[in-house]
Amino acid sequence: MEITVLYFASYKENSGIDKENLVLDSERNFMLSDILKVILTKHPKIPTPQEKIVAAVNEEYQPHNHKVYDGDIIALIPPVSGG
Amino acid sequence: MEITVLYFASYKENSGIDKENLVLDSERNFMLSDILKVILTKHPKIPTPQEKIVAAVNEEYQPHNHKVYDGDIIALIPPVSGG
Amino acid sequence: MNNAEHYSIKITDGPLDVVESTDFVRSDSHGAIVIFDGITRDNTDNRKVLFLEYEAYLPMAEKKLETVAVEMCEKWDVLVSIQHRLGKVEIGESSLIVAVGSQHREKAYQASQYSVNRIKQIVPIWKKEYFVGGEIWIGDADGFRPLEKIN
Amino acid sequence: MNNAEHYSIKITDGPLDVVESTDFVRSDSHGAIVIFDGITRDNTDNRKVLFLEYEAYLPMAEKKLETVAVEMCEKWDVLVSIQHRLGKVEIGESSLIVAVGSQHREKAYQASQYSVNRIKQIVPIWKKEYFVGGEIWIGDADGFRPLEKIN
Repeated sequence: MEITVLYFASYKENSGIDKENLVLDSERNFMLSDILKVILTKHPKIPTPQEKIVAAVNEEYQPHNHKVYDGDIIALIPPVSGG
Repeated sequence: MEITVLYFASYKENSGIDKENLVLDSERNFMLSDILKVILTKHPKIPTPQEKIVAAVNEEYQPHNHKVYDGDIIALIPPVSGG
Repeated sequence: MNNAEHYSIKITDGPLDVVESTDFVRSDSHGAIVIFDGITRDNTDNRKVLFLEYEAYLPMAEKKLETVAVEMCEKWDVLVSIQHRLGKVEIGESSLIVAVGSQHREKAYQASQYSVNRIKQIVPIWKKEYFVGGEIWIGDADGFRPLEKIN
Repeated sequence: MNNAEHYSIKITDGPLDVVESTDFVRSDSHGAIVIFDGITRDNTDNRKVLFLEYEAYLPMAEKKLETVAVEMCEKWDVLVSIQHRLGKVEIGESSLIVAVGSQHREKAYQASQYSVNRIKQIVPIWKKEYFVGGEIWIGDADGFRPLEKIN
């Protein structure tokens, strides 16, 4: 399975990219936390501990035990500061 | 002594005038309450009991025991409703 | 603080100008402006309102609007612009505009709400409501105690 | 209530238009409009700010602004217009405008304050502050818990 990961704001600067595709073993079931582990290993400059990462799946905030499916778009959301 | 009395809004409609001069015995000392008594006797259509009348003397709200002097401008202030 | 530069007061027969008030309270060091715009609505309780008519005791009304503005400046260190309209005000038109500029938004909201409450307590302005079936002077006889301080 | 007619959302690279928002929330049955105007100020703590730069996750940011507007409509039965600016915002320029129209002013103030707090909780928009001596992404890491409901 393949998913898309989006990086914004400080995470974009930390990772040096705004978007990438990850190809994962289709036989396994993945939770969001599994994906975050892969991402943080790949981008060690992202300073947030995994348990504090906030992520959206397909434009909705989801808890880390959320199941991830082929084609999902996962966005890492740094602390927001609109307004 | 002579004072000016101003009527606004509902009091203007009750009394039928917006302004009048009152000539008072210069030998006496007058409190605001004395003036209000004269006014309410003269304009019985003003429905507010004397103790509930709010008045300003020379553009400042004053208690009923405020002393009144020659030349003072007394305004009867109905409940305000700006905004 | 020289309060005189921190507020602007206007009582006028013409339409109110929200941009004028907003511009007055702008400051490079301020992060928030809160604007209150009080408008004649087409209903009160179950009455169908046609229009309002406002009357003021000038210049006492101006002095008392100044009192409100000075209180706001002293309590919250804000910039303030207040405009109140007199005469006939049609449905959908503004009778009161208060703009407050502040470094942070909490103070601006607090000062804004204070201003409207305070204006309705001490400023000698009256409105007469013309509705389908009659007309009535608005005003809370029991609640009108302008000599009492509020905080 | 069909909420879709009760709110308007805009995220834009250009200057915000307070008159557009104010007009959207006008209604003959409403007596109050409260407008919040969030402006880039020239200081934060002790930093001298040069300008801000805003970035958003579109279209999620629009969806979450809609969430905020729908919550406001449901809680207070108000009309809502929200505009948020992206890109470079100079000192004195607006980054956020929220206009709320309501029958009575209390609801308008409450909904307005709620909106700004809620936007800062759940809408994926970020600002980078450029100040004399550096630049920094703003955001409260410990306070950022968008999955928690507030009331």
